[in-house]
Amino acid sequence: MSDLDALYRELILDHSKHPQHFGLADEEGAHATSYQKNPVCGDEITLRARIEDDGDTVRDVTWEGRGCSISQASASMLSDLVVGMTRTEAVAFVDGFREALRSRGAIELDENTYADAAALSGVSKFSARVKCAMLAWVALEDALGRA
Amino acid sequence: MSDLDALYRELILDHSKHPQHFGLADEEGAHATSYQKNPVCGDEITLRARIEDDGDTVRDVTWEGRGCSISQASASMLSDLVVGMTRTEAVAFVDGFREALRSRGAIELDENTYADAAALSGVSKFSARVKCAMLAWVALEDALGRA
Amino acid sequence: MTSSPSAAPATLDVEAIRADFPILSEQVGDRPLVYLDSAATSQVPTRVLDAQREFLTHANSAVHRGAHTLAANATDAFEDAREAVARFVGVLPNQLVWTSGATMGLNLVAYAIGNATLGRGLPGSALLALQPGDEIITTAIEHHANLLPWQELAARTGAVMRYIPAREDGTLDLEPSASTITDRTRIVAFTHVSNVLGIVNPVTELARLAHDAGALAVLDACQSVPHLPVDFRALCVDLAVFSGHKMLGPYGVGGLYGSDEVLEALPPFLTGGSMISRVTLEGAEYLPPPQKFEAGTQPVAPAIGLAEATRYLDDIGRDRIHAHESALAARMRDGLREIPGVRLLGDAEGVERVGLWAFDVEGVHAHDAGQVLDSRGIAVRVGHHCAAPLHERYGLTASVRASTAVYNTEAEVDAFLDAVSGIRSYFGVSS
Amino acid sequence: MTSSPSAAPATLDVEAIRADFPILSEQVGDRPLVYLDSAATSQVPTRVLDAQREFLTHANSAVHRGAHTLAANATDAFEDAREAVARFVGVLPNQLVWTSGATMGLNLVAYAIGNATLGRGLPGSALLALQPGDEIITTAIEHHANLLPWQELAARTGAVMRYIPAREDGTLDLEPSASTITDRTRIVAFTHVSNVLGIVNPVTELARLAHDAGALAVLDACQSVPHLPVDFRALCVDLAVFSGHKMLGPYGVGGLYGSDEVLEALPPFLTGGSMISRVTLEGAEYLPPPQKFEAGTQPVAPAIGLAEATRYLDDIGRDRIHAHESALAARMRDGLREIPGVRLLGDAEGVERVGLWAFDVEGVHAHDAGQVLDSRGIAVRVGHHCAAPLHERYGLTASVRASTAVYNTEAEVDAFLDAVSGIRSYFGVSS
Ligand SMILES: Cc1ncc(COP(=O)(O)O)c(C=O)c1O
Ligand SMILES: Cc1ncc(COP(=O)(O)O)c(C=O)c1O
Ligand code: FES
Ligand code: FES
Repeated sequence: MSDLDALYRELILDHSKHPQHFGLADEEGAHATSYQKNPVCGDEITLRARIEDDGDTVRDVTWEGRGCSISQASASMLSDLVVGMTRTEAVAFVDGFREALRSRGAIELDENTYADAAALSGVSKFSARVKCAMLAWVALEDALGRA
Repeated sequence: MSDLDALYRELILDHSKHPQHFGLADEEGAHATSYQKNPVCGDEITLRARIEDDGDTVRDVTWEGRGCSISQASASMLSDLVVGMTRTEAVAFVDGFREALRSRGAIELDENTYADAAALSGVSKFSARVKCAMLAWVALEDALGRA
Repeated sequence: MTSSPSAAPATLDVEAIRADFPILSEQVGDRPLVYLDSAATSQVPTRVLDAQREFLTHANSAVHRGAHTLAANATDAFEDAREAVARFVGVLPNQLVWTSGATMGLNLVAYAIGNATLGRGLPGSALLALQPGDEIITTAIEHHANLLPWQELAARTGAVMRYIPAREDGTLDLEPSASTITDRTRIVAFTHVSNVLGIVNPVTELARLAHDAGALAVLDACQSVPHLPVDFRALCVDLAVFSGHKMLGPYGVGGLYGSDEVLEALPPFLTGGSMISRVTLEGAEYLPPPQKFEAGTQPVAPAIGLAEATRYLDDIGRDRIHAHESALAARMRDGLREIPGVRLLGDAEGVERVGLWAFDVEGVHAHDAGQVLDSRGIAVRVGHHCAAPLHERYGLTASVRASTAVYNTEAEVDAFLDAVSGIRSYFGVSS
Repeated sequence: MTSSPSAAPATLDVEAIRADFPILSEQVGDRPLVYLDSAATSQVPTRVLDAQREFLTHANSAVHRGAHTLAANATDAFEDAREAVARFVGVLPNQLVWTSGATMGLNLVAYAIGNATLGRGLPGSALLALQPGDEIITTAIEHHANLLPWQELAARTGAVMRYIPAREDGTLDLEPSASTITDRTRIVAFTHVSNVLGIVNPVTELARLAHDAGALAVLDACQSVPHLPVDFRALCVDLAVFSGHKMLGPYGVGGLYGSDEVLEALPPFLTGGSMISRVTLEGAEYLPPPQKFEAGTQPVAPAIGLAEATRYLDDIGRDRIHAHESALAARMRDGLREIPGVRLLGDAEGVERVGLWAFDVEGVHAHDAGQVLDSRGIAVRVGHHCAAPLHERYGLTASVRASTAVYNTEAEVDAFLDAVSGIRSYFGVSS
């Protein structure tokens, strides 16, 4: 597999072409919206996290924005995966992702935990693209802190 | 003769220890005073040129100021030499001096014309000191233009 | 046609030139590097590195104010460099102020005018002071370096910004309109060549419009000086800036040209050592230009390197460089036009240009496109290239830009075109 | 005494160190060069030249905003350099702003505060705005770079300058007095080590006085960072500047340290590319520090060279360098005190100092004295060393200054002393 293909795994191209949970849900119940911008390229995301009535479980994550295929795929994958997690689980999920992405290729994301998002492991070798993959995750972290 | 001795000729040290025409003469008749500063070192000179009643002959040149031995000797020599010259002669005298001093050692000042001041020829090889030797001459040029 | 010296210049020996740039032999992964990002920063020939090293290992010492031999030699080398660089852009040595780069040069001018507005400087400086409602004009195609300093100056002084619009084809629209130059206009700042469009703008015409309105003409010559013969005095601008690192020279040095009159009237910007004739605890008197604007230790070795870069460019010949780069650009345009989904920015006909092209690949984000080129060893720039408003005008946030220099070859252009033609299919975008 | 690592450091192998500086083998006329002008600009070890060349011939490319491999490598090298230099002065990487030198750093701070005063910046910036009558304090011993930017800021804002006086022995007089720090004081700017006196000032005490009054403490660390272990956070200053070319590094690069809080509150100074997150024709949003202050192309290769210089200094050991230079300075003082007619400036007892001495030779102008030394191959500085008010305080317009660095030897100091002892007789001044 070429370096390029290791970056743009099939799954990433799929998600970027068919982004999941695109379009913000209504501002119903406990929720928060985060706007994040990638300073490197100027791309941006608006992400909304809604919390179940128990005050702890992620009900759903929706988003809008524009950016490269990595950022779009990453947002799509993330919003698929965090539904049903507790706040604590979601925060740990983001932390683990950040650690791997910043590892310059040293840490692979575990497929059992990260499912589709594990395909983003390859990004960590492309330091200029790490921010692309992180954009939605930073937005989720910010939204959870305020929801 | 060492380079240093070529710079500090005996005549220069003599003039700098016993500067001629030091102390400004009264502002009598046609005259003008020029204040000049050497930006490299901050040293300064105030030079006064007085013109005879014919409106053309240099009556006398007096000066005050502080500076290195080159600048003091140069002012002393100059004020000795220009007395009695016409304006045109004095300007040509200054021009010739400037040309030699800026020649980086290529032009020697003629002893018949420049007398004691010919000892300043050696300064032209020391580009950092050319401004020292020129200080009084620039002041005279300026004063003559306004006297 | 006889082959007089003014006829079409002979072609370059690009292979010989490439040997002067060791970095061009680098590999990216298993591909040879194809460097098409010279508009961002150009590569440095060995001669320029050697000139600096020679200075630093034989003559280095603080310039001016030094009486020792080393200092005198260093001062001579430094002032010789000023003379060489000044000559290269058609100006006198004391009309050339060293800066750390073009951004700094433009900020210098904007802040110095701000200082005049606050009553600083000499009596003549008041002529440059801005009144609330005075207008500063720039264009819709500027690099942020020729936009933000003016926006900030306007915000600090109550002046108003106006913009000369650009046509779809990237040329400036100079038709008189309320939004362009009027008698409220005090400054007209514009680029010689946009770093996105590559089109050579009508400088003398803009300068004339500025002068007719009694305004200063300020030129951003970052993208012209490296590629064209440029003579600031012949262009009739009052002030002009350029950067060393874009013209085969070192980082950390650039130039600001100013006419005698304007440099005389401008108050100082940076203050500190070596720009004063007298300092007390009460205040200071400033030296004449260019020293007035050169506070503190200057980039001595970089200036000497930049002078060597100008000699290198002149040895090759600027007409020949321009012809070489123009030929590469024409080949690029012909190729890019044929690739489905590629949209060139500023594809005006019948204009003079430098050797760069920015483009959009429909359906593919510029960063993704750039990544594909990078995987083929081709270094291009992606993003807004510090010209966000220009991209917005085209409905884009980013584009891909390939830019050439004297060391690029036709084969590199072909490799680039081949790689671009594969971008959309890689991402499964149908043509 | 056991020889623990914290005990008195072993002496240096100066000959081995000298081999790293090719320029030290130069001749001046028929004499070997004795370079005693490092406080003006220091010489550069081969390693620093090599590090820049290595970068320029293998990885050079514009940093940040580049997606291609070369740009990513260059960005990594550049940010690694920031980390190394930040560590060297005891701060975090994002507390270190690249500048073109100390003069630029001090102007940055003064202009940014001026911008806050004019209502620019973020809401928090208003805290830094000056009111007419607010006081800016500096000292009577400053370099013009730490004097003129404040005088200009005062003139632009209506603030008032006050000066902490110096005693005859060169130490600062901190006795409370109307002329020193009061509750109108907003800024206290002072030098760590004067470039004329060589005395290490009581930084933490001055910073505490500033902070007690609610003022910012701004440190000019130009002459300390090259010679002492320095930790800006431990010194409790809010802002600090230094220059690369005085610490065995390249021209064209320097650093500004700022605490997180202060860098956050300061409005930008230079504006242009790479410091914004959003730009439209209406205005811009700025990136967080340090990028907020780094408009335009940064001195990439010089920064990499500077990082290598810090590694070189650390490899020798800063304690050992300080001990070596202090020993040379003590030898100089002992010798100079014995020469009739020589008056040392700032000959305070019992203070920590760096390895430099400025002095007056009674009856001989400093430039004439320097010329005699030059004829013996000895490069010293003559003049007011950009500290005219300090010279005025001593009734002088100029002095001779000899300054050492890690590469100077005892034999050089002795040659210098021998030459100084001949100055007065050369000019026929009786002792
Ligand atoms: C104490 C001090 N401050 C500031 C400066 C100015 O540094 P630079 O010229 O590198 O900007 C110097 C250098 O001469 C200095 O010695
Ligand atoms: C047209 C133009 N103006 C200004 C600049 C700023 O130059 P520098 O970053 O060297 O200050 C650039 C460089 O990107 C440019 O292309
Ligand atoms: S390039 Fe903008 S988010 Fe990836
Ligand atoms: S050194 Fe000042 S006039 Fe000579």
